[in-house]
Amino acid sequence: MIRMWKEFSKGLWKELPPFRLMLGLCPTLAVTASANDGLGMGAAVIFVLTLSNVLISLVRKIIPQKVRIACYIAIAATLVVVVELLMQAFAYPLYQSLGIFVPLIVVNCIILGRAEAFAGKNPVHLALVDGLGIGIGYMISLTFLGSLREVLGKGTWFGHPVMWDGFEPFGFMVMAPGAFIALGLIVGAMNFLNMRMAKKKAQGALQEMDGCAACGGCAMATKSREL
Amino acid sequence: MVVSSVVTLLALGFCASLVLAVASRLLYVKEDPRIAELAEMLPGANCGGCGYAGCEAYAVAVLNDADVSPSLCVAGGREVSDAVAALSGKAAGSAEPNIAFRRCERLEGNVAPRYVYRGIGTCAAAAAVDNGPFQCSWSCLGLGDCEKACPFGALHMIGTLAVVDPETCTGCGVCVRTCPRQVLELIPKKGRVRIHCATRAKMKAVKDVCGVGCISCARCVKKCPAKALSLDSGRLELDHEACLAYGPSCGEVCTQECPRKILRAY
Amino acid sequence: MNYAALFVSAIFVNNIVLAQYLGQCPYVGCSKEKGVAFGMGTAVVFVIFMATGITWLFQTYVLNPFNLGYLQTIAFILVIAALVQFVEMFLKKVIPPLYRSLGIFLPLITTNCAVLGVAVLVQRKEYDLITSLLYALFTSLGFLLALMLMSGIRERLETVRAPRAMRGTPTALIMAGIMSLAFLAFKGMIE
Amino acid sequence: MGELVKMVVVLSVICGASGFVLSNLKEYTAPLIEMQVLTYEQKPAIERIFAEMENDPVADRRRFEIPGRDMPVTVFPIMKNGKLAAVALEGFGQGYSGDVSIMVGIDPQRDALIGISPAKMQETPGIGSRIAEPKFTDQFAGARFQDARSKADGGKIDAVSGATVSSGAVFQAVSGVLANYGAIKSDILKTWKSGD
Repeated sequence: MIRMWKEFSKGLWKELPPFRLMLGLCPTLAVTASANDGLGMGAAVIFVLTLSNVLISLVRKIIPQKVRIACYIAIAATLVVVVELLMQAFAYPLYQSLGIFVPLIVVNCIILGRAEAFAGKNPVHLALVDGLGIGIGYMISLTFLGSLREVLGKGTWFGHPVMWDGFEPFGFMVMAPGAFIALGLIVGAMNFLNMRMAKKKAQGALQEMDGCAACGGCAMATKSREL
Repeated sequence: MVVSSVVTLLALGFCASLVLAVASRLLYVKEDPRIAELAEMLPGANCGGCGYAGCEAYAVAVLNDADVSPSLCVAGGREVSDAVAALSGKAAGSAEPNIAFRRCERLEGNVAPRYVYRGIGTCAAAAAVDNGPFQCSWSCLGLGDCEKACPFGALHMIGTLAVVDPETCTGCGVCVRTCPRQVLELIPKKGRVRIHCATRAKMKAVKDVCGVGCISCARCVKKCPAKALSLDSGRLELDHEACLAYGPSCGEVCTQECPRKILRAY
Repeated sequence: MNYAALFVSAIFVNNIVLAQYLGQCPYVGCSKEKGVAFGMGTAVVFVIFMATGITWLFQTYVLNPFNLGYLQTIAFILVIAALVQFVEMFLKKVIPPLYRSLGIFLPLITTNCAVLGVAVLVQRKEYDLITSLLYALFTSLGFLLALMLMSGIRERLETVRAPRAMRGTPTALIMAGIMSLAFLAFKGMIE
Repeated sequence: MGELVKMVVVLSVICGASGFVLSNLKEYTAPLIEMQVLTYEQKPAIERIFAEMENDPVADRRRFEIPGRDMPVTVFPIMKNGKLAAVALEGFGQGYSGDVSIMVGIDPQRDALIGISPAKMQETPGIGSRIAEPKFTDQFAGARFQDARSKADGGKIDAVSGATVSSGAVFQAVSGVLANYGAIKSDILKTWKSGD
């Protein structure tokens, strides 16, 4: 039981996908122009990630090594199409605003990253909890970044104006460059927080998550480079 | 609708896997399966400590080349070299655990700065500017090239001096190669005596600049019964094997003999 | 379709990385050194070009006749995964030196948002085959350009004494933001 | 050899199963999606053309077969005090980046256009998207059928400067709607004259 909590909670801070592991950046930058979109995308990712983790850990024994990635992708893609259809059927405006990034969930590093690194090697209940933890972590970070950019960029939060009326919206934040810079600042802030925590716990070397290592850590570039 | 999509996807899956199956048969590259297995065992940090471009390259070398010793992987230490030896069927040499060590006490000798350096923040760049921003031309520059290079995070800049953490240091030697001033040196962990200076200057030139610099008076060289100490092109060098082979009976007489206290017992 | 306009718009006006946010993971992840960036960039150009061609044919001659448009996502990603795997095996057997320099990037490309992104964008813009292939080629050249610029600058960033927390990726992201701001200047230059 | 066969079988089975699941889900959600698309794309366009409406045109919509055209045409009726006041049809044109769909409002009594409004388009923002601005769309309000063409084709509407491709798409859509309307005008009047 403790193990399950550990797997779940690591997704909420230590391995927060977009900020700590630098994974799943495409939607993080693109879809967080408004908090609502961030929330919508986060929810979609939770749905796909959790179910794909569960399904993959269910079938992990019968999938031959050679086609492992192709099968994981097939399962993840099925779930993404399911999400696409459900979103079109029940939340069409969200589907319109997320646009091309709904089908792109399947190539989101997190889904395959978790499948390859975790779900493919662990029993179902751990995979479920891990998927849920990482998914919720992802949703929180997307909504947080979305709110930050929306409040600064448009002066509204989930559509309702929140800033004092003299506020001149900082249009830059809603555009492409704003996303990069906002994310850079947040990752910097998180590194800073972790450094302070590390100093307090005197853990010594800073566990700085740097790009390629994390990217390398995702689906493909694990040490054994067969399929 | 249902039938057509099931058939389409089934056909797509079938063709994709068929192409891959046939391709994996036709395009099969005869590769020694042990390479992947061996690469699995190696730490995978690609630190280059074994002298090869990475773990994969070292795995290939160990398996194909007879006289490549299985215990070159310093990063892995004892258990990796045993595993490699077992897999490659070679005798596991004893890889003496080394660690990196900084031969410079610039702060202790309160070496004055030569100029205020505002340039590019690397030791390599600073060293190129009139022999570095400190009066002593052989001292540690403190701009952290070694820290950035260390694949194991065993080296940190405390203040402006590089400090090696003996526990996490695997002796891979990357920092020794990176340091533009050769201030860092690989020494056996169990080494009894260490030299705390890397200067090649002599006598007065050292005294004016640093309180604890080696003035090459060579009294320690004469005194050492194991003849382990020597002055190699102006710099004091210690042959650790000879020193350890001779054993502690000399009571580290060189450390008492040295007037500047740069030889210290551990 | 005016190809010169397409060339400028695909590479500068709406650059796939800086304006359309696709392909971020390798963009931030693998742009530390120029060599790695160039290897990744060329591999992406190669794969995007072939992937777009095959997926376009698959959509036009299989999905559209049976009006299975909704299967686009899963069909495309399966084709791309199989293609990347096949290319990796092919290179390993036929051109080993090329495999050694590009090989490690190929598996990373399957999860690259840009490859599937371009394939789907080309369908949504309803281009014909020639335009799609050209669009794929120009967009991936834009990706290579952005990657090379980023890696060139990031190599210099290594020597900047940024505050400890900001070193590495945060500075790179902020710098990417400034570069995207620069590319914003091209907007409106061409429809 | 067994390994290869297993490989092929597993991947094919997974793809087949996913095909089965997706197609069933598609069948279940298809009507829902159509409804959503209508309410979020066509309906706002219709509302932009007709300020006040008694009925919900999307709910009362009816499909008409056109001889010689395989695609049935959907007509959205707009009622005023119980009688058919206007109809709206959707037309498509080839825009700069993908199809442009325009909702056209027609007054059956005076055989004239009431107005047009784009329902779905991906034209380049700032240039192609200017076809959605009132400056361009208001010219269609009240225009007679033969006038609803660009000045170059003998009509009275001048295209959006700098966005010839996108304006062409609008004209193409409008003429398509008028052609369809002409073919089924009698059926439309018959269906809604009975005042159901």
